[in-house]
Amino acid sequence: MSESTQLSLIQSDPDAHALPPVHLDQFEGPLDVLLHLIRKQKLDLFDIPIAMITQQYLDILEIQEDLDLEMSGDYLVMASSLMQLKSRMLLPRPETDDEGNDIDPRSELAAQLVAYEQYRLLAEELNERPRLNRDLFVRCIFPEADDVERPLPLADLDALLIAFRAVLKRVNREVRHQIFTEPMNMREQMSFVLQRLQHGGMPLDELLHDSPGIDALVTTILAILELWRQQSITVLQREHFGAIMLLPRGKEQ
Amino acid sequence: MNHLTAQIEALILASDEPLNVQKIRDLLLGSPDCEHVSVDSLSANIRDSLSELETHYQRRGIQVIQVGGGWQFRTATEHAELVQRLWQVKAPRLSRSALETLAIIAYRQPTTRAEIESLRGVRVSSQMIANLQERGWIKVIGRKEVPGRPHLFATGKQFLVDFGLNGLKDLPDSSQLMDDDELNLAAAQTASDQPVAQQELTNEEISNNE
Amino acid sequence: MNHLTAQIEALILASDEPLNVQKIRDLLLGSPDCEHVSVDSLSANIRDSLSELETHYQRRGIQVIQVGGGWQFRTATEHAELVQRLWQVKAPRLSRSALETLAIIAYRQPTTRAEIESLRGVRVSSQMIANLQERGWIKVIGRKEVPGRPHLFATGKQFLVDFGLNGLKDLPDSSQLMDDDELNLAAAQTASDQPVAQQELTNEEISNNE
Repeated sequence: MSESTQLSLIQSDPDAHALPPVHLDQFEGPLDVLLHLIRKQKLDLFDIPIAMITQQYLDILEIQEDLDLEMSGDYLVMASSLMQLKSRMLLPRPETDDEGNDIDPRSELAAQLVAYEQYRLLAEELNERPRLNRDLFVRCIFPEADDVERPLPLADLDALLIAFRAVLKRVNREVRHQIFTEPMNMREQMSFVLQRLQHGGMPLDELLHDSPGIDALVTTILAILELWRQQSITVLQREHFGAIMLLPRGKEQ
Repeated sequence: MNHLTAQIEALILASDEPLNVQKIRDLLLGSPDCEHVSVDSLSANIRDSLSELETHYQRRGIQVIQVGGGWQFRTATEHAELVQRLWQVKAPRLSRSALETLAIIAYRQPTTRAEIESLRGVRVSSQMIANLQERGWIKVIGRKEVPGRPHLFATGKQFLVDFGLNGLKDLPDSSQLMDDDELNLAAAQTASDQPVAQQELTNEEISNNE
Repeated sequence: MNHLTAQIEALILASDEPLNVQKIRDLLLGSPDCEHVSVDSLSANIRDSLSELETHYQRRGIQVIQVGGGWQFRTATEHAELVQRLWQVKAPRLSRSALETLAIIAYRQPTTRAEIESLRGVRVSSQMIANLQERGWIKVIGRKEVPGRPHLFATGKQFLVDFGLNGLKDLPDSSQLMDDDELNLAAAQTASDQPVAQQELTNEEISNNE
């Protein structure tokens, strides 16, 4: 094959670069991008101008600034398949199957695109269905008649987690981040310390006495510092090397 | 049935506490239907709708009645035994609001009601706090030294027992629950000519209008 | 309104989950009213009552509808915005990737992650699968007996409930879906090696499910 043929195949269409730039964030993968290109230009899915589409596809990949490796893998695989397809199209002799029929190298891609497009459409239809807690709601308070004695609700850890996650999703990411980095133990220990101090002050030694192990000690100290910072407790030392007293707020004198 | 009455009927069903006239009015005042209605006449209309609902449900299996200053759907008293049987087969689920409140207290303790409300974006009813306390799942462990000295809530011992936890450290790490997929979505919400993306934008717009 | 219909109305309101005919019947069979009623005629009467309720609520603010094989009270969709304001909560939004994955699982179930990935042309994140599982929309129903023994995914009951489907047959019409044979025919007179291999796998999977 001459170089000029190749060149003409690659640059066969002056419109190849004329599409408005798109960002990959808007797409759900290489098939989504290809469908966009094909539908936008009203091309025939079963007769895709491979050279042109490949060029447009590569153009899109090229302008992405922050293509992360994880995501780019799928796109690059498609790029290489497209280029392979293009080269197969250039073969002088068409490929044939066992029975001698011509094989269109694009058929596999076309089938993939049609299948994907169908599911994309079904996903849209699914999204448009009235959805519980988005479009309609169920009753929320237990509708007890006066005589009904209602059993206590069951504890359900999964439900609790899902609920917490729902809350996290609603608040902004900053708060979310804050929550994640907070060590659970310290929260527990903060509650513990506050509880111990509920009825008055207590020397630090005595409180630490209840914390077995280095980890527990450190956590307790951190919890005390955090409570102090929040001004929920006061820490007092009346003389050098004297006993350190922890006091709940409002009882310090 | 007029539109207002239908709206109120829907609100009463979906609410997690009995709804009073004022709350209903505040909710409706934000809606486009009520732009040119005066507060007083809206309140009067709401009262009319409520008594229409009360009358309508008088002879049915469920009723709209006023309890604790608000309106609520209840099963008719005569079906108490039947409903009781239903609940024996299946213990009730915690309401979403109770679960969320409990979850926030568990993960952020000690915490105040104001903090719970700011995280949930909704007012927390005293009734619900009382229910969780009664169950032994939460308790007041002190006061926060800020203006108003609000109660500080923490989980109680019964919470660990009922949820099968040895200690709070056994609560699953909330970061495991993150869903990068949905995080990424925010970035993908830029305008695009893709129909699905438009779809999502529209939904977002709807929810932003609240 | 007859007594039976009133009873059923009360039960549906009281239940946390959609109630099906059988459950209603079992609850009623224990009651003294139904001592001398045959099971069959009771079931028929329940069905009559349910359709009476469905009709009665058709034009109101709340509705009695059938989802996931059971009956439930729900607010009418036209009040969605108002009720969202009550909750001050953004409607949960689904990413396109989650929706596409869910659609593929719904229409091709049981299916494997590899098949979803090959249909979508992208890797599917474990987080997203976990998220769909957590919502109860999908679940693992076994393993496929091929190398690696991958999980087989199907939709869960909550999928029907949340999307307002009575059963999988109520999914938006998939008849316009070309089946795999048609796809290949349309794509080419003859198939190339690679897709045929994939093709057969898929068909095998389908027939295995039957």
